[in-house]
Amino acid sequence: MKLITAIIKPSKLQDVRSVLVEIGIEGMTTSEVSGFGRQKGHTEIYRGAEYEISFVPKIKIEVAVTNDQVDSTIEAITSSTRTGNIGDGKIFVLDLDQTIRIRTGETGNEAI
Amino acid sequence: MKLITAIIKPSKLQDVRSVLVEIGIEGMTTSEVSGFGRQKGHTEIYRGAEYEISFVPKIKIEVAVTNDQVDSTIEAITSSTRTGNIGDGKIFVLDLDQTIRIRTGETGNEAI
Amino acid sequence: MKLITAIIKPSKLQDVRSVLVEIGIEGMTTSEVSGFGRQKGHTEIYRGAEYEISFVPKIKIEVAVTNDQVDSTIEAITSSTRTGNIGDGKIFVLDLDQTIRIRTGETGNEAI
Amino acid sequence: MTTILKIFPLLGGLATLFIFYPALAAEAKPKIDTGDTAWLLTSTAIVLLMTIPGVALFYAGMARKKNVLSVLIQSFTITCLISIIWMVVGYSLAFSKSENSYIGNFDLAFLNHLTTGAVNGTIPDSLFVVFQMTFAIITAALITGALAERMKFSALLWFVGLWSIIVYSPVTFWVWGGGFLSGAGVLDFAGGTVVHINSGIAALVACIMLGKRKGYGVENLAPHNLVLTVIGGSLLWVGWFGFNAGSALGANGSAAMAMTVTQIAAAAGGLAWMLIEWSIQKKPTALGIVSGAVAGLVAITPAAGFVGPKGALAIGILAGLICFWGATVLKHKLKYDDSFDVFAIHGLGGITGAVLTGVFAVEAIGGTAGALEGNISQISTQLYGIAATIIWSGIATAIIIFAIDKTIGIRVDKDSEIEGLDLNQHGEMIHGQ
Amino acid sequence: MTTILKIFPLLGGLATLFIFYPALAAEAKPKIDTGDTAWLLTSTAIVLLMTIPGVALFYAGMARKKNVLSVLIQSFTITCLISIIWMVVGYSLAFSKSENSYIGNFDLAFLNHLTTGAVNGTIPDSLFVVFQMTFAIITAALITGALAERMKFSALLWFVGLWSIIVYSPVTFWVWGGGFLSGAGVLDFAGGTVVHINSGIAALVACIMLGKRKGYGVENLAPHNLVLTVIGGSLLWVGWFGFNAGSALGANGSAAMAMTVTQIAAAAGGLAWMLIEWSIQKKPTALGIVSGAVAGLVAITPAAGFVGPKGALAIGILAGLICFWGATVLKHKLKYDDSFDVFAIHGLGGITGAVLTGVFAVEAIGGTAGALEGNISQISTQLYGIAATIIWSGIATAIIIFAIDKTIGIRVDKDSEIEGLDLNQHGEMIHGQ
Amino acid sequence: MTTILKIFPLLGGLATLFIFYPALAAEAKPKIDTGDTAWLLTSTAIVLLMTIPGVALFYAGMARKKNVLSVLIQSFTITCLISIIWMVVGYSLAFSKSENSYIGNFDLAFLNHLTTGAVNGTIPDSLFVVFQMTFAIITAALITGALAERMKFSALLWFVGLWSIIVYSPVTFWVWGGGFLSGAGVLDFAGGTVVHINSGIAALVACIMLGKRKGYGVENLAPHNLVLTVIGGSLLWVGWFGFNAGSALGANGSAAMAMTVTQIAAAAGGLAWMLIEWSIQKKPTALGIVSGAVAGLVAITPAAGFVGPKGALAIGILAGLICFWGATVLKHKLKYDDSFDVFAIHGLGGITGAVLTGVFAVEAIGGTAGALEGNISQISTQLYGIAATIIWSGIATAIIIFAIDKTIGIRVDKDSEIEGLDLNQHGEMIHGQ
Ligand SMILES: Nc1ncnc2c1ncn2[C@@H]1O[C@H](COP(=O)(O)OP(=O)(O)O)[C@@H](O)[C@H]1O
Ligand SMILES: Nc1ncnc2c1ncn2[C@@H]1O[C@H](COP(=O)(O)OP(=O)(O)O)[C@@H](O)[C@H]1O
Ligand SMILES: Nc1ncnc2c1ncn2[C@@H]1O[C@H](COP(=O)(O)OP(=O)(O)O)[C@@H](O)[C@H]1O
Repeated sequence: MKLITAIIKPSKLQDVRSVLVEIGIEGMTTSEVSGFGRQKGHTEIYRGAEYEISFVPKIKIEVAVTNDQVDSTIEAITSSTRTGNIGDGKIFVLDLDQTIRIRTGETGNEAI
Repeated sequence: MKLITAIIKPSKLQDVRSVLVEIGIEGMTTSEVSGFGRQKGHTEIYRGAEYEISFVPKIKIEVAVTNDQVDSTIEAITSSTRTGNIGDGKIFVLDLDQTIRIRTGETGNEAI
Repeated sequence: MKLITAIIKPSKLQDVRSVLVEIGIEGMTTSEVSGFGRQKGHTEIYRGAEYEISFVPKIKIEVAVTNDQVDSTIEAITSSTRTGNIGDGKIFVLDLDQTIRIRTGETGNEAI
Repeated sequence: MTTILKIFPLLGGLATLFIFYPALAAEAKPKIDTGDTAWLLTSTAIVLLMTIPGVALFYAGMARKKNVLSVLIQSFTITCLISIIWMVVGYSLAFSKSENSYIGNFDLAFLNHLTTGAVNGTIPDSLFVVFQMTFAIITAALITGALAERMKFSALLWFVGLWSIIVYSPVTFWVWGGGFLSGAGVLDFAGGTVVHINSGIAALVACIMLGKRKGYGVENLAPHNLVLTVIGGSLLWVGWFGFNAGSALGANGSAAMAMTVTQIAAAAGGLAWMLIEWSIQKKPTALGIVSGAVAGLVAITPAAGFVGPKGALAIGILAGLICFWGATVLKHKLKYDDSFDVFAIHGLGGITGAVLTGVFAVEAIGGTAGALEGNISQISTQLYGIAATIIWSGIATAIIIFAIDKTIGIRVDKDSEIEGLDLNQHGEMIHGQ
Repeated sequence: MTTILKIFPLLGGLATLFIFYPALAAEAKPKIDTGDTAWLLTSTAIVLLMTIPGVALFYAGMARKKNVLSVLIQSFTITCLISIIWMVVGYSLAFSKSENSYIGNFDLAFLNHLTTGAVNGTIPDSLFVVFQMTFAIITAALITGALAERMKFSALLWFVGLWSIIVYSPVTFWVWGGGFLSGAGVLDFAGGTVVHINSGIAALVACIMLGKRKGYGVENLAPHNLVLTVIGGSLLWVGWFGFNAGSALGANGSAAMAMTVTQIAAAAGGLAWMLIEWSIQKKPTALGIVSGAVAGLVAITPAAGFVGPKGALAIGILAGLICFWGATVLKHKLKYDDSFDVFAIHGLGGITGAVLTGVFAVEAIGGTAGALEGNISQISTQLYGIAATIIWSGIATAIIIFAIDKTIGIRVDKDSEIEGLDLNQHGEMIHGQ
Repeated sequence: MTTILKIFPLLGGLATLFIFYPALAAEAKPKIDTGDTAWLLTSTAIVLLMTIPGVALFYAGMARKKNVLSVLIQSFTITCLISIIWMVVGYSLAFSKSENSYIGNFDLAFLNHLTTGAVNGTIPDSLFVVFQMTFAIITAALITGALAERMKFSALLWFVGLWSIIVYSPVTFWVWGGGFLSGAGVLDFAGGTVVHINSGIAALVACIMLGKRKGYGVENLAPHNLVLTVIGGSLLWVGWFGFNAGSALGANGSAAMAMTVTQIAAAAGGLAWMLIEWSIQKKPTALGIVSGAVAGLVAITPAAGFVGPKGALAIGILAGLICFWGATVLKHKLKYDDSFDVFAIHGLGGITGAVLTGVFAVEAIGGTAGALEGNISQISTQLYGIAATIIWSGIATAIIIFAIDKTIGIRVDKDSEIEGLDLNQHGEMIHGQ
């Protein structure tokens, strides 16, 4: 099992979700994060004081998948979020030791 | 060392914390996330326009533990959050390479 | 590749970012989290009712790095956030299976 | 002038028949005073401001985020509902001339009697109706603070609607409509009894019957955004000038003195609460000082036209201390869950004010002497008014709540309470996106 | 005076002689009534409150978080801009005595005629100017609700500035300045036609030309914080007392009756919308009841000085139902994106009110009988006024928007829209830190 | 009365004799005018609205989230505190007839002189007291904007309390109480000198002595929620009608003209700030236009009863530009940390207005000619008033702050500042749950 984490643009969330559901992913967890990368932040000026906001709002998606879903998941995320512009985001894949579904106590691939 | 991540219902946070403290866990990190799974979201209607809110508010708990705490931690989380209803949440276990306590520079099990 | 996660005090974020940029880190992702540890929370009293707020606001920084950047990154984070007081935070290092830059499709060290 | 008359036809040919408000029938040609009318028009506007958005925000800030819209919509809907009830039957029951001294009749139902020319004292009769309407509204809205975060919306509407007819209108009749309490000489300038004791007791009885919020005393039910509470409290204060000084029914020395003492009592109440909180709980809170100011405003309400600046100072300080005790000690001792302390502030504050009116009344100001000027019996008269209101409001509230519970149920189920009333009862949420 | 003329060339070129408001020239010593003046001073203040922060918040709460400041700043900037335009030329075009019956002249430009002593009816002339100024402001601000979340700020300012001169001032002249609609006997007490139909039609035309928001009907465009909308709606309600009762231009029986019926219609509109929404969509929403109350207020605006309580009840209920239908059915059928339903509420509500004024007008109240009292023809007179306003506002709005689009462009580009107008147009954001 | 004297010793020891406001002693039977009274009652209410929640929100929106409640509670507590101080001693020091021309005496302490019947001009005497009370309140509250996010709450209360007695009351006496500045012919209709220059200078001196906020110029101190600032700024604008037009002390032509020029100057200030910001910093911000409008309001304050619409236009524009320069250039050059630019807006804006009153005053409007009408010396008279105020306010503020620092300390410690004043000083927080 792998835990796939993607950092994407907020406006792409609905698209990613649809594509993931299409390829059979049944669960995911998202959160609001701030990203720092090649995409620059912005400057705000209030009464002459400049504030450099170096972080850009991003959405983090975490999906636990079975090993055979890894490639299709990465493909699905990439295809639905790529615009070719800086700031499209990144995907990180981590090895997942164990998964437990709290409700049933199921573990492993069953629990995903 | 393992990093245990649990996605739970917001109303269960206090319970989980108490149980974890009881079994000797001394630190954890939580964040507000939105979950998508078997538990359905809801629909809001504003002046006739329907908005499908597919994500449900959840709390993510991250706990770094030593290897011998893994089972008791999972057991503690499961027992304090299981209601038997859809949406109870999931636990993910990742292998933890290294832990450092910033204040002292301690590493490994000492740092947890 | 490793995924380095640090839980730090919110007031240290700008410092950490500067130091990381100095040592050549080009990307990172941050989020607002609540921490529970040796640092105590606080109590609020509203019209005589006491509320124990056990969680302290923290910032979580996630940085994906190549293997040879791990030590310098940890050193950079530690040096810029250590005050010697309780609550300075923790660093967790996870093994990173794969990284993909969505925009270009690059993978591995290239993508970091 | 002819030109402008053509442009605004309404100004021309005013209906020739004046229908005088019966009470005034004996007077020779009552005439509208434009200054008095201007002040009452203004007062009506700012008393409405007290409820929407005043009370709505004052309470909403103390709720948890998942219930904030449910709290707001309660005050707003009550404003709509009570307006119509007041028009249909409430005003008539409260202010028509009936044979008995307990409740009015239906003669003025639907405001059938209103004409543009009708005069009440020195103001248009319709203005008196709508000014009083804003009092009926806020009284009902105040109660909701005790029931927040767990009551069914439909049950709440039935409750306040029935309560307004069965409790508010009669009590108003007793005190201001010529009923037995005004006959007994009870002093209540702007509604200490009619509005505050009345709603405070209803709140207490209803919240006990409703039961505690899930997690009360265990989970974190801390106010989610006191910014709203401070805005609401501020608008309450400003609007209270209309409430108290407007109750002089004219722009005169009595109104001005009422405004002055209102300001002093509010300030004294806020400081008193802050200082005692600071010394006992170690920090002065925003919620505390705002609560204290409202306590001072409640307590000066019955006294406004009867006491002077120093009396107001005393009333404000005592109200701040007593209501602080009510919210921080009494409530926890008696273990009821009055979400936002309606009883502690309006109930206790109203009783404090009603009694102290009997103590500090100055003959030179309001025509009646209080105990300090030797008229000790005024205190028992005041107690009589308080007792009558408590009894009627308490019993009738219990019966109404009981009846609603047996029919449609008063409380949302446990899961809905956890989910939050915004989403569960109204299908809406505050979004952060 | 020469110095200032050089500094501000725009001030130059106008006759320096004082022109007394002609209508009053003939009168024998008009005198200020302090009560009437007090009420109009107050009314002016609370009508301004309707726009800032009323309309600003009412709309801002419905926007997404990334656009909330852009919505607020639009109403605020319009307040500034229209004040100056009104002073320079708007008032003169709307209220000067011209030879034709379609538009005023430049005689009163820059308010050159104002003196401290000049009187208009029973109030100071300058007070009439500034009272009317607040009407010009809110009318322009209302339109922005249809254009929110996608219009360029610069284009918006050009649009409302030109629209106020080309559309608002003439229509005001037609109805209140002695123009052809007042000659025809069209009843519009406080601006159902001038303010609401006028802005509602402009909103409809402009939002269609502007196009839908990106993601409309697909993405989640849900209101981000209805707390703001409830505050805004509440302040609109309170301020509306100044709007309607202030339009009596005095503190008299007409003002009082106008306030009474305003309260009833607002309440009825709120309840009607809530109940139909509850039955059709299963939940009563905060947005719904507030929208309904505003619909009721819009509809009673032309009728306020002409109908009685029962007429107000009927008008409020019908407005609530019709505007509900406009916002939830009609808009989706016709597939235009009127961000916050300006047309549904102000356009349809205004038309509803204008027609029903012709139905429910009571001779004893406002001097003119409506259809129910046998004067069926008043309905066609009302329709005449509605039609004239719709045609002029619709055509002129289309031309202005077209011209601006061809020159500086009316819409932000796609990326800016995604980024949000707060950051993109104003370099600011709401921060959570 | 003896009882209460025992309970509140502070109330004792003052002569009970009624002192009628001496200025009126000569008049034959002064009589209340209900219209004037109605307007002043209203004005008092809306000037209070300026502080709570006006100033409170205007500032709170510019703070960081961790300090928002601390900012709100400051204005609210000051409202309470100054009300009591004004009642006890402030009013007497400012308005009693003393032998000297620098400060009043204690004759009117505790408002012992007030009766329901006492008249001041054409309004009740108590109304004048409470109207002026709201001025004392807002002046003190304005200062807090410079000291936000780092001053100890206890120190702040001591500071404003002492400042109000030592600085505000005397300066008020000088200008409005018959002191040496009114004798010299200084024009200050509604408080350009008394309120704005006075508080602006105090703010500057105090914030320099307090030192910069931790992280100033380095960390992100951006305003966390300008929605609050826009609401606050809007309420300031609306309330300012009471401030300026209320200062006519009646509902007359002067009040109406004051309202008209207030509206024009606010609008012009807002547009001027917006346009210069737009051209220099490329984006028009919400904070900018609101700040400009407040700058225009400040500057028209002394001029309101003396200038006409065109003078107001000029004053508004100049104030917008000068205050913009103060907040965006001067402050950064001089490197002081005036958190929310109290000096730039109230200090500079007040000075601008005071000088320009001497330029644009029109004899036909306020009875005094300005430089444009040939009376050049009025400018030096104005400068005299400005200088006196700056000197006294500056020196006395420095002494008070110094004394407090040496005793209880004026500033929270570094960790508390990082933690935030909401939690640290008041034990409360805004929660998102
Ligand atoms: N090394 C990294 N570690 C963690 N997050 C990263 C890293 N590099 C980039 N990110 C995340 O990915 C987002 C997009 O990266 P960015 O460099 O802006 O665009 P791109 O990947 O298209 O070059 C960043 O905002 C940040 O949240
Ligand atoms: N494959 C997954 N990857 C990441 N998070 C998941 C995954 N499946 C479920 N979750 C998280 O767990 C939560 C609960 O899952 P859900 O399917 O609703 O309930 P249950 O586990 O009881 O069947 C979801 O809201 C989501 O946040
Ligand atoms: N075992 C753990 N698992 C996850 N997060 C932890 C753990 N221990 C500590 N943390 C995080 O680190 C933060 C700092 O820890 P704390 O014990 O307060 O300070 P210190 O590390 O200086 O002793 C906590 O607030 C929490 O967010």
